[in-house]
Amino acid sequence: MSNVNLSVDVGGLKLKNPILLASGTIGYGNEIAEFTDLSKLGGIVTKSLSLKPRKGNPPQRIVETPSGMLNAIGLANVGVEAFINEKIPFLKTLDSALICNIAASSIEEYVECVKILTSIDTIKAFEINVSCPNVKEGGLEFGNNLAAVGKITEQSRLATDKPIIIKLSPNVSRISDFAKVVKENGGNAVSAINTLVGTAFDINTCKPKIKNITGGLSGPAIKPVALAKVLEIKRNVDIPIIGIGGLMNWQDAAEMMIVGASAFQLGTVNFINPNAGIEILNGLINYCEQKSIKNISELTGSFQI
Amino acid sequence: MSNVNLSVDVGGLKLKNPILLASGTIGYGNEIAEFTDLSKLGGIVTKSLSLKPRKGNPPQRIVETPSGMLNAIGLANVGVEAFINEKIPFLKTLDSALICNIAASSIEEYVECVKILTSIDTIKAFEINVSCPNVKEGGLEFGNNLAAVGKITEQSRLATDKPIIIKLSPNVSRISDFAKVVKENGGNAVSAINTLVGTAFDINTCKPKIKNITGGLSGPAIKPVALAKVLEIKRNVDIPIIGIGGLMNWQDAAEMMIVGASAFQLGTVNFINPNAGIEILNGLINYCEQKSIKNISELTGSFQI
Amino acid sequence: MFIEKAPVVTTQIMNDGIFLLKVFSPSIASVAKPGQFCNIKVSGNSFPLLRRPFSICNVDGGSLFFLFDIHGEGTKILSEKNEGDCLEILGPLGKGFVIDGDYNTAVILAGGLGAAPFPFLVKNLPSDKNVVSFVGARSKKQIVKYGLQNVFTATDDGSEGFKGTVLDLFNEQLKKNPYNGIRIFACGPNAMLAAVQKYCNDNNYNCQLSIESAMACGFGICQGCPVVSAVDDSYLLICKDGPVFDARAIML
Amino acid sequence: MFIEKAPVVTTQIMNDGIFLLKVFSPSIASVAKPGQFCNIKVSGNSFPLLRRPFSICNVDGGSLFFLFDIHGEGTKILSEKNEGDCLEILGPLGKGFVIDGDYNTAVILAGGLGAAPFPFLVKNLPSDKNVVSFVGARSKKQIVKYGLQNVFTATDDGSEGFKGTVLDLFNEQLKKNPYNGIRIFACGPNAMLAAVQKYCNDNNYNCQLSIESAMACGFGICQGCPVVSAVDDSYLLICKDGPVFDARAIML
Ligand SMILES: Cc1cc2nc3c(=O)[nH]c(=O)nc-3n(C[C@H](O)[C@H](O)[C@H](O)COP(=O)(O)OP(=O)(O)OC[C@H]3O[C@@H](n4cnc5c(N)ncnc54)[C@H](O)[C@@H]3O)c2cc1C
Ligand SMILES: Cc1cc2nc3c(=O)[nH]c(=O)nc-3n(C[C@H](O)[C@H](O)[C@H](O)COP(=O)(O)OP(=O)(O)OC[C@H]3O[C@@H](n4cnc5c(N)ncnc54)[C@H](O)[C@@H]3O)c2cc1C
Ligand SMILES: Cc1cc2nc3c(=O)[nH]c(=O)nc-3n(C[C@H](O)[C@H](O)[C@H](O)COP(=O)(O)O)c2cc1C
Ligand SMILES: Cc1cc2nc3c(=O)[nH]c(=O)nc-3n(C[C@H](O)[C@H](O)[C@H](O)COP(=O)(O)O)c2cc1C
Ligand code: FES
Ligand code: FES
Repeated sequence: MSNVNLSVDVGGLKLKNPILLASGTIGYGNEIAEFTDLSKLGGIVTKSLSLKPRKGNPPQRIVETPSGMLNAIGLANVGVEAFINEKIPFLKTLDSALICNIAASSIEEYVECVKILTSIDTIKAFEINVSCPNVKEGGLEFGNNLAAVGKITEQSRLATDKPIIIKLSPNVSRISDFAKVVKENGGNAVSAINTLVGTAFDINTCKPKIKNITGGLSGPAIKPVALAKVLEIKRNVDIPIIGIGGLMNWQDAAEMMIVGASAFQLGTVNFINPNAGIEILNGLINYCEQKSIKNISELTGSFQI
Repeated sequence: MSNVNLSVDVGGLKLKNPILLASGTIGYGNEIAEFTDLSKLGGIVTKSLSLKPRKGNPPQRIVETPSGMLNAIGLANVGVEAFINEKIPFLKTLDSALICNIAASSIEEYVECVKILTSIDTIKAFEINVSCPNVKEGGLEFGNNLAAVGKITEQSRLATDKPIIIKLSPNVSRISDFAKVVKENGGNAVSAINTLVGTAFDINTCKPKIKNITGGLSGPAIKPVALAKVLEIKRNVDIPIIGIGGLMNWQDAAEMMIVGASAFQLGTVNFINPNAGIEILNGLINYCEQKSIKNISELTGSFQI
Repeated sequence: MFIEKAPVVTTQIMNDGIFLLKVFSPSIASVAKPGQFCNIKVSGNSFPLLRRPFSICNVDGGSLFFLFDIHGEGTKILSEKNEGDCLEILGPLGKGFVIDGDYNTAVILAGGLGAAPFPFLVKNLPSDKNVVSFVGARSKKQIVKYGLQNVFTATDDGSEGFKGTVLDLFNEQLKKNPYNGIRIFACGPNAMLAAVQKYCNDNNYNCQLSIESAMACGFGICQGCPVVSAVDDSYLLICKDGPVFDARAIML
Repeated sequence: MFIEKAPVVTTQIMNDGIFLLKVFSPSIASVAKPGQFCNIKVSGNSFPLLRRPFSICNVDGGSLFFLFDIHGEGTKILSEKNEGDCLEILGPLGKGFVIDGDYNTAVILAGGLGAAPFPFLVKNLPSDKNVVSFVGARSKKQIVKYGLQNVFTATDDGSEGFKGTVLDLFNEQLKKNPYNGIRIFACGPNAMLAAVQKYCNDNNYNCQLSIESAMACGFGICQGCPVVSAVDDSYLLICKDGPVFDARAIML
């Protein structure tokens, strides 16, 4: 056993280590479990759930871009009911924190989802996705509107005792203003960032490469932007941050913690290396030992400016 | 000679072809002229000028990132006077349109720069940089403020008869709102995009890799974002667009025109292949011939959604 | 399913820029089934970012074969691998061909690189089945017969065999020789598969289609590879529910 | 200045992961001067994005030599090049060493890979100059003497030659043998160069420093490589105004 204390506390959510797998990049955990031991990770965040099932967008849903990818899955998900009946039994068997991500098209729907799900013991926290760029009614509009984010935070805060994490959109001028609103309305933490809006077109057909026209850009290409957003929040608002965006290896993860993240999520890298979480865990332990860091949480915001 | 008509008109600015080299990526043209024939290009945009010379930021100013780079040059420039005396003589010898980019820290300074420079015949248009993320006083604040962008457009419009192009920041929620303000205040065109705010930290020292802490992300990593921003403007505002961001080859350039650009600028690619402009020109001519396109301007906004 | 570091054994150039790659990947080889695929990391760095999916073309002892042509940057890098270079392979993925059941003749319809999954299929067909293969391509140079049996060829330009599509060729051939107890196995471009699907459904042939799409993960976590279900109002995932589907199960 | 597609002639492994690359690049070779560098595209694709700068280590007919070690992804890719692989080289860049003038002894101070520019310098020094070389490294394995004359070595761990820095070694040596008419040529890590600069300025030695920094373009268009001028309140560009500077011209 390592003598580095890996546990972190993210706004009341206790994690045995800061490594989370990001919403939408591991489904409900069962498929990736063939390649990695999820129980060794701090936690997993399930695919955004809505009250009713969603089919998602028609193909083509993804396209590769330089050091990144665009996706417009359209929040395909099984809905709250099937999630409880079909997905929780497997998730219950895991020894890592289950964070349930929720995406809705109205404030009422957010609240209803939280209310239903909060009775499930296995769920340790909620991540409220106000920032999905790929659904028309909700997502983006909420994520760019300070008042809406405040309202959603406040209302979902009232619906549960569990930590409420708001997942912020990077497609705004000052993300720290949104983090401030989350704090003011009782949110326990923020996740940053969701994907950047991007597109790609086929120069032979002149058609968009993804059917939804625009998609969300993820992967290493966005890492510098994600780091800057997390740093901006850290320097302006006193709220725990879960850092997300382009993390591929333990060096990236350490960098994300240094700029201010209390924990971090791995997204696109899971597609390429489904065992990345554990490799990053080992890399971080070694890094902490080299630097004589006793508690991994000391890394959070340890930047020297 | 090709029988494709390559000329384009960008809000009154006539270019013999849509290829421009971007501000800050070719200095004042003299060094890159050793590697490429600038007179074959539609035009060049000089490094952002301010009224007085600027030293720029201390090192380190740049760092490579996945498929991109961060820079925080800090608008190092010779100032208006030295520009006229030392740089114009060479620029005058070129047979391509000279666009003068201006960055200032107050509306008055923008206006004064334009007023002084408008008397120089060689200058065919002004590109007003309201979006440089790397100077403290001005840049970013202007670029994120609709009223300020409107005011700068209006005032610089009054200061010259030459086309006024406003270079927009991508670090906003809705870039098309800014394009609309530019149009309403008499701007002739917009350039999109400037760099995205990003950062990178050294995990051994915990210090930022660039002295300015944050920098501007450019290169292929940002191409999907640039395309989405140009498309957003094209679908919402009737104003000519100069597309910029991550263009590396003629395919990228064609894609940029398809989503809505009347002309485009090459930035980071100049560092890697200083002859890229001419290679892209040839590639586009061939592409137009293959597609039986008579006027390259037909490509602009030819997307099929 | 494994993630296996597999050394390249040989890279063989077939005709006209088509490559046959042999890698030593015993864990995957030991469990692979015909019609399954692998998702391959073609470089040791992050360019290209995503893995690239390839059908398992054949298995020989502990080795896997992949048949591919140069499409973009990823396949270009793959084509330049030398003996001893290591690839990181994730597989075997997806559901393969159903080879058991009540039929006498396995009819293979392959368009271009769609020939890739069939050598391994042919090898594994129950011994009581006949095989007849129809292979189509733009021209003679792109015809791949590796590992196939009883091959009839069709080319768009008539430079080899029948001039026309594989489907037309098969239809012609059927008139001369009414094979009995047919099950069709098809792989190739989408347009071809759509035609085959219609043809089989109209004529009531049992038919299995191996289809492609852009993929990020290859094993069901990204939801990037949907195909419309013909059964209900939902999407199936090509990587997990396929890549081989019954022609009646999906809408192309 | 040229952009030249240069085939690799040989890649030679020197001691401990240090490589000597020889490429055929006759246009650049014909005009290169000691102390200049080239900016090399190490791959045919966009990874890594930027070129990598390397000192011209030597010139032999139409061939250029580069001496490097594996630092990150770019140099790793470079180290894997085989005979016949093509590199795209931009050069020669920057201002080289001033070799003419009034001095008798060229003193070379090289720290680690800072040895790179000197073989070409030594070859081109006017024939009336003496050369004495001081080469330092962490340990024996990183000492490179390729192309140098009259070499004294220093290592941090004492595994070869003097235990200590090259500067200390030179200072020791100077006591034993007061070379006359000294001009110092130094290249190495920043900390070493700063020490050398101070030493030379204090002792009034004519000294030229070859310095490094991150670079995007290598020829003056990005302004990414500033160094503080010692003369006025401005920045000089390392790629264009350097990489070789008089020790009195800059502040390190
Ligand atoms: C299940 C499956 C099996 C396959 N088997 C083979 C095979 O045996 N032999 C063979 O030559 N090819 C096969 N392909 C196609 C092969 O994966 C692509 O040709 C390859 O990904 C091209 O990569 P590239 O980098 O060279 O091309 P690029 O064009 O540079 O990049 C390909 C990118 O486009 C995306 N993409 C878009 N449409 C498709 C599509 N229809 N198929 C694959 N990727 C797409 C990919 O996700 C990838 O990111 C198969 C594809 C799938 C899905
Ligand atoms: C004028 C000049 C001459 C050089 N000559 C040699 C030589 O002869 N032999 C040799 O081994 N090395 C030399 N270097 C250093 C060499 O360029 C770097 O080691 C190389 O760029 C590392 O690339 P990488 O991809 O392996 O490393 P990575 O660390 O993955 O990437 C290097 C990146 O870091 C940046 N960077 C940051 N600081 C520096 C710095 N001080 N120098 C260079 N890049 C930096 C680069 O811009 C590049 O983008 C020279 C550098 C310069 C500027
Ligand atoms: C295919 C795909 C699907 C995603 N689906 C969701 C989702 O349903 N809900 C959500 O909050 N984020 C979703 N995301 C965003 C990721 O959780 C993450 O914020 C983003 O990808 C940036 O991290 P990365 O660069 O590590 O991938 C998705 C990302 C990808 C690539
Ligand atoms: C090193 C560097 C310096 C730049 N300086 C300026 C500048 O002075 N003024 C400006 O308007 N844009 C400046 N830019 C932004 C570019 O003009 C361009 O908008 C941006 O780099 C995106 O294009 P690219 O991805 O093709 O580089 C600079 C970009 C780089 C990389
Ligand atoms: S490719 Fe990821 S779910 Fe099919
Ligand atoms: S490296 Fe671009 S100016 Fe020096």
